[in-house]
Amino acid sequence: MNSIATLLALSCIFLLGSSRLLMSIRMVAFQGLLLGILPLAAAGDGHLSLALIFLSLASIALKSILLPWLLNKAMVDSGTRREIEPFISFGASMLLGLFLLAVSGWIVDKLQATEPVPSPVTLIAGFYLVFSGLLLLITRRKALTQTLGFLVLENGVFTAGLSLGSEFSVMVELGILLDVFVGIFLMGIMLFHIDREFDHLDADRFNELSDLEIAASPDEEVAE
Amino acid sequence: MNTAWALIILPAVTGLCSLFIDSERLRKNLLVVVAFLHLYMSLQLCNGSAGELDGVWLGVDHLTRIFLTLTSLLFTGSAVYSMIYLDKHPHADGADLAGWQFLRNRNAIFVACMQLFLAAMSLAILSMHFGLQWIGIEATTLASTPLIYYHRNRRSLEAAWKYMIICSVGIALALMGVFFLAKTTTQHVQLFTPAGLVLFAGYLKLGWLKVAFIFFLVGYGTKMGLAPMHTWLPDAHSEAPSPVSAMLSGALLNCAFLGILRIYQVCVAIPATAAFASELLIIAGLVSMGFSGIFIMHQPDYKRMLAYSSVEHMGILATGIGLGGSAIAGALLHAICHSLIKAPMFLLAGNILSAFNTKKVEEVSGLLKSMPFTGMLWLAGFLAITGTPPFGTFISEFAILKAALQTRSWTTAGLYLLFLLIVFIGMLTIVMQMTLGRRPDDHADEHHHHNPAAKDHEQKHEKHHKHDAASAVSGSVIDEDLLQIMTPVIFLSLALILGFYLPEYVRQAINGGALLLGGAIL
Amino acid sequence: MQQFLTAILVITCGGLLAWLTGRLKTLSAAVGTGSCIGGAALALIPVTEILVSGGQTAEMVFNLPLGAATLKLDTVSAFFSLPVIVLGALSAIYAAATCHHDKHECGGYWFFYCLLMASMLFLTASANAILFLMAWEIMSVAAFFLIIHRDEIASARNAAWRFLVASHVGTAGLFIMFAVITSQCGSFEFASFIRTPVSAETASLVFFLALFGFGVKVGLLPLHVWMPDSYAFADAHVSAVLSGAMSKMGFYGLVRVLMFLPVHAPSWGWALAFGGLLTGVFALITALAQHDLKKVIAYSSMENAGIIMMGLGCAVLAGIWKVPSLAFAALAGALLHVLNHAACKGLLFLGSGAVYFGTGTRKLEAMGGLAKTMPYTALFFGIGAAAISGLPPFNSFISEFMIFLSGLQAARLGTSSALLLAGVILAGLGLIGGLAMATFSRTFGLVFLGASRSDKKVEPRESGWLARLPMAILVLAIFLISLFSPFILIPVTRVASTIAAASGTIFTQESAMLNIQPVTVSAAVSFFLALFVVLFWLIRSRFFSAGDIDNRCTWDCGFAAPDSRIQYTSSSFSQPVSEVFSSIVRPYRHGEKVAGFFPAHASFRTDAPDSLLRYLYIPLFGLIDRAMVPLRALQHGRLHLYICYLAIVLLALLIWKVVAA
Amino acid sequence: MISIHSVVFFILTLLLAPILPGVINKVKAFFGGKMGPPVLQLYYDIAKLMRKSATYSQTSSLVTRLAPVVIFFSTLGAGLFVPSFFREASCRFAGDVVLMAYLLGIGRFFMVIAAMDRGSAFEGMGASREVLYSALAEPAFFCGLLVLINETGDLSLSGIFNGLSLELWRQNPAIMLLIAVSWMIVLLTENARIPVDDPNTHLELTMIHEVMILDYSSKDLGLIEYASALKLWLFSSLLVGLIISAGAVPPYLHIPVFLFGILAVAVVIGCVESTIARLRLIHIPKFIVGSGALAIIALILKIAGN
Repeated sequence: MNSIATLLALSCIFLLGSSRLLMSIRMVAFQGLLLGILPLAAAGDGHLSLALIFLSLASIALKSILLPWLLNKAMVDSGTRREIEPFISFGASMLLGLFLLAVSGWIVDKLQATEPVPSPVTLIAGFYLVFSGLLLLITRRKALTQTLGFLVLENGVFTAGLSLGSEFSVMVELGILLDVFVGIFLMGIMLFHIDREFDHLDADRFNELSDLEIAASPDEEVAE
Repeated sequence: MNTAWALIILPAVTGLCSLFIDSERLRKNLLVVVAFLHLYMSLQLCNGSAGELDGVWLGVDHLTRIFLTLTSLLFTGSAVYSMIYLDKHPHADGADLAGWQFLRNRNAIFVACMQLFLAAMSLAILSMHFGLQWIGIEATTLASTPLIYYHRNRRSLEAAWKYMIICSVGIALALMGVFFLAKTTTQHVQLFTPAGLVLFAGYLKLGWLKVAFIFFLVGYGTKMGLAPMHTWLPDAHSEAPSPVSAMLSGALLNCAFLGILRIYQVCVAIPATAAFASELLIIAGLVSMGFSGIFIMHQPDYKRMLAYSSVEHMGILATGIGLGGSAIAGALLHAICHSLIKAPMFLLAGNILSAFNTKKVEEVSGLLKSMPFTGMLWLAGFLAITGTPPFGTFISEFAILKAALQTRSWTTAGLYLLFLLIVFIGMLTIVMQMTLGRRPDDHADEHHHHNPAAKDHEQKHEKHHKHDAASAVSGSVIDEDLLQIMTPVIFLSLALILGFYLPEYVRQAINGGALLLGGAIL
Repeated sequence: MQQFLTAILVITCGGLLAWLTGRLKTLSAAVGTGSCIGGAALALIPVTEILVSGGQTAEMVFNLPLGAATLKLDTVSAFFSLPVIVLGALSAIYAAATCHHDKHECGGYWFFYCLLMASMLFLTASANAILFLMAWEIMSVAAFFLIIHRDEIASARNAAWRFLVASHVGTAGLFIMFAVITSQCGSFEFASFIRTPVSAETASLVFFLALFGFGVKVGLLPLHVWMPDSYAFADAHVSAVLSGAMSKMGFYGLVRVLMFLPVHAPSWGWALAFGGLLTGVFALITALAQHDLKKVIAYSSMENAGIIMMGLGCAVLAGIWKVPSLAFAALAGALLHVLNHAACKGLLFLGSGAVYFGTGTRKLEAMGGLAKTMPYTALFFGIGAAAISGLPPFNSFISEFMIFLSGLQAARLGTSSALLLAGVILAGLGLIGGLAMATFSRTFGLVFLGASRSDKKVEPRESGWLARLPMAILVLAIFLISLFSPFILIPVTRVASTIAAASGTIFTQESAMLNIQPVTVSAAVSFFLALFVVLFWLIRSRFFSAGDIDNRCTWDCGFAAPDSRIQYTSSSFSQPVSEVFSSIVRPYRHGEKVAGFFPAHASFRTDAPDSLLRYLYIPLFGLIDRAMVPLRALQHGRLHLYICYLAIVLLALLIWKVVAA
Repeated sequence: MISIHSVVFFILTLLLAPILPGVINKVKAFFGGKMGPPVLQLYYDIAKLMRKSATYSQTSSLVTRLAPVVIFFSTLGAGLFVPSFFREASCRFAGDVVLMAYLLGIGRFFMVIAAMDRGSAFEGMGASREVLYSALAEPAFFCGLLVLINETGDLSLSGIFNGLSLELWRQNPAIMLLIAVSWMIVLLTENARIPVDDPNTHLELTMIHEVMILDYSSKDLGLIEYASALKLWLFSSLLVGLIISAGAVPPYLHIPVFLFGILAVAVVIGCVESTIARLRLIHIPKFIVGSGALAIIALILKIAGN
């Protein structure tokens, strides 16, 4: 189980570093795969319920096949290949990623001080995925990469959930999966629209809506 | 119980169906019928036995009563309004979305998503199970994004994208919160509901509970529009079609608020976490009120102004809940009044927008003369939303202030009043600019009235006076449709009635809710 | 009580009806006026009963969201509802008489007028914090809508804006005040306020909050900025009600709060006395520099508020020093002045309205000689002017005399603080009286006497009999009050003793007589003198035989062809005063220097906008605005940073609450 | 309240009042080394004016005709309360001083509006100065008065001035002196004497009182002249009452001492007028406010005293 968590963390560092969208998508798909087998590993010795297997298969199908395919299609249609230089350079964001790893380690350590958790490493990985997902969302310019970032974030949340060993009934888990799927699906559709409206996928260039301009100074200014 | 499920499933099914209905009229009628059906059923459900139903998944307690009734009331209102709204926007085919034929007709999507939105909100409100509730709240985001993108232009696309991303991130964090919350209890929870956890209150692990609350606050707070996570709110509200903005501000924010209330319900059961949660809520509330004050001053766009006012009121709610005691009942009452007032305000904004087709404040003036009803209601709504008696907001705000002073938290009370004042001044300036003065068509000499350089503008008034009075009465009046006016009138008069008379049903619900949240009755 | 409520109901419903019938001007005017008069008549019955027979008070209990609420009509509320009733009805008549001048649609106007009147009546009757605040806010809002009636005028909008903001700020003060009291005693009922003892600090906090909140309405010195413009831009009858009745509600509130707090502190009395003094003096020296007829009158109502406040302050101090006769003189004087001011101010505003409709302007520079064309208005306004300057034999003299009397008694008291108080009151009232005389002799002279200064040749016309009727009634009231002052003082005494009793001061018979007797004498003496004047005036013509009188042009030191342009103007009249107080008034001077031997064209004009507005409020608000602008950059529209906020908040909370803890 | 005795003295006052201006003019003539008009000149003038025919400006209205009557009677009324010859005034009650001040006030009010009634360039000028200066003079008068009230403990003018005694001068001369000086200034202001105003300048631009009555003639003018003479007498008798306190004079000497005192005041005014030049207009307010300052200092001394 810890090994899977480690793999997840490494994949994140890779994501932070890579500039090629295709590679990033593949990496996220790989994360999905890992996440799919994580619950099986968590359940560990023997008592694998049918529901558990079904769930993990479903999540693998969604996260490592369907969604990557969708994003891939979006990427191809928009004809963007690689991420342009982000707000924070790739090297820097990798370093930042390492720092975040440390932070999440720290937090988990503090949390453990009060209540022990089954597998701290996985929890660390979970926090780390969440943080690096946020980092991707914050630093990357392409809307596509932001979608990836969001996926990473979700993966992080799931990892954390698994590490805490707090799983709900199948219905809830399925519902959660469905939500995530529809969410990413919608994002995918919007990516097409963005591509058509703006013919670029640079989210950092959407800032038409802001409160920077100010209304004409109102009545109280009028001199008597 | 079946009613409860029906409340969720009915709109979902009809919504999906209406994607494939071709006739515009049929779709619209379906929407209204579903709305009234939903209202009827939810009233029945709420009038039913008090306390929880079996309450493992869905349940009805006093908080549910308040928010469910409110939501389906508002939905009915904006459904009726959107009849005429859709008439004003004849259905135009959007360009095909990567080959999905059934996603072409934007009005079909509008009607469908409205109902899905309703379903999602009903789920979010009715569900007692934290996980189920999370699903509901996430679903509201998914259902409402296409609604925000109704106009199919760059601005609405940008707004929708920001809404989607920010809210999804927030909600994802909330999910993490849910996991942590699950961790607080002994391994396998039978009853993962507020009531269930309160039963275990003694055994809960405080550390995890605190972490969970933080994640809930940040996650659902994003959706609820607490500053500084509110950033999606003004964009979405200003770009969405008016009936949708009304729903977003009047109903959706409440759902997220309920999400926070649910975990707060658990927190107050334990003194240590109660203090912790209250502190965070008060801080979040005051920060939100301050933010909205800053942005309402000189706000050039009147729909954004309303949006920021929603941020302010969410702040008031958070502060009220945080203060505890009788402030909680006050906050609940305030939530009701805010929804009843803010929704009609957005609908009126829709009227103004369709008449003047601009969202700029300085391009609108003389409403009282050009659209007498809308203008009068707009003023009334302004007075109501700023807590002027005899509207209900006055009672609730005063109750919160009283509680603040009772708990000797002077700074909170002071800041609270200060921010209320700033918002009032900002909105007053804008609303006066819009409702008073001449109509834009005879704006010509307005400017050299305004001209501050004119030393003796008093004298000018004397000169202009006669002609002004003449031009004020002459000129055409933009006709207002009954449907455009009816809904705001009804909602505002409800808010007015709440000012001096609380129906027993409402009073019970509020007091019950307050007790659930460890507060005192009104 | 039922009667009183019915009156309120009648007025409100009449207003609604008037609104609905707004299209038909005369009908809605008739409905509005009718309801106002009918309501006033209905309300007058219980009020007079309570004031004359005294004692019995009526109660009635409501159910509000925040618990039961009491409506109660006791002597104090009855007394303060008098100006509302009288002015409300009279101004309604005036409005009906002049509404044909108004090109606007008047239905809503009538509604808000009635609402204003009804809310003020309700305010006086409400014995519960929530009801009080409700009535208070409705009153302000109704007044706001009345002020923006002429909303095409930018300055009218500014005035209304300033009014509503100011009254909202004030109300915020009242919010805190009532919240503080209620958090002390748990209930919103006034009765329970009186019962619960509060610590000295809380009491002072409450009082000063009240002074702030109600001070806004009465026009206490730094809080008066809304007043002049609002009164100037509202219609005459509205200004009459605002100044004569609404601002008095502030005093009602102040008196109530004083009754809540059994133990008074000297600092309150001093604050009231000095605040009143400064208010009065500032108001008058600003009024003397105004060129807008209604602004002059508006500032004068601020001045009278000052006088009343001085009286109240003196009463508070006397109560603390346990000198009933002194307290009585001050309190009764202040209360009587409330009535007197209402009468005079109503008369003056209605007169100014008549002048406005006659000449189409409010500018003093463009008036003069109206006495010939509008004799009645001139007569009424003249009486009003003399009365409000506190000259005998008119009514304001009686009340000011009583406050003077309190000052004299304080002087006799001998303690240092008493001497100081006496100095404030005597010297202050002396100065205020003199300046008031200056202000109103100037105003009356400029408007009605001399020759017309306006260059347009339209003949000003006297207003109709219906518009003159209310003024005539008010003149009558002025004379009755001063002629029968001893009898008027009986109910006033009753009210005063109710108020004083709350703080433990009991007025004995002689302590009252001690003050009433001189009042009677001075009233009698001044009336005899007036009688002599009249008699002499009647026989005056006997002294001149037929050929004895001839009329020439004014002897301007030999200037052959005097015309209206050589008259003294309002600017030139106010010049010496503005000169002396230039540090406070700071008038703008416009106009070019006269140059050369044969100067061609030259003009000179001054105007003096309120210096507090110019030097305090406008800069302050500008500062706040500028402070807020940079913060707006937070909503810059960049998605990435928005998410960054989210992350930062999350991390911050985690580290603050979990890791650090 | 009213006794025959006091009425007699009141009538005496009314009869003697017009002497004072005569005396002042004599003194000024003496300083100028001239004969000067006879002391009774004002009697002659009034008698003559009563016989003359009247001229009114066409712009003037009733106010012009009414004003003299009001001024006359209000001054007369004020006289009812001022004790002269160290005796009870003909009418006294608590706070009568206020009534006196305000009666003079209403006279001034009519004087001013009458001045504005003719719409002349100069009379308005006088009016605008008059109102300001009199307003500034009020506080000085009242401050002085309340110190005296504090000393004597009576609220009516008669009571106050009969209560005065040399004791006060002995105990705190500074206070009394300050009051006396400030009241002297008030007197000069209220009665339009140099250095505030020059009754017989020939330049209307600098006049105050005289310019307001430019347009009056005949009986009206007579009434006004008499009223102002009476006013001068009233103020002087207050001053006399203050300086020569009633307590110090044995009853049988009351009349001669009082007459001496009031003539002395007239002489002093005369000396002042013939030695001091008229102040420039911009300085006059300071002069008057100065009198107020003196009175206030007196008050402060008093407060510090006890």
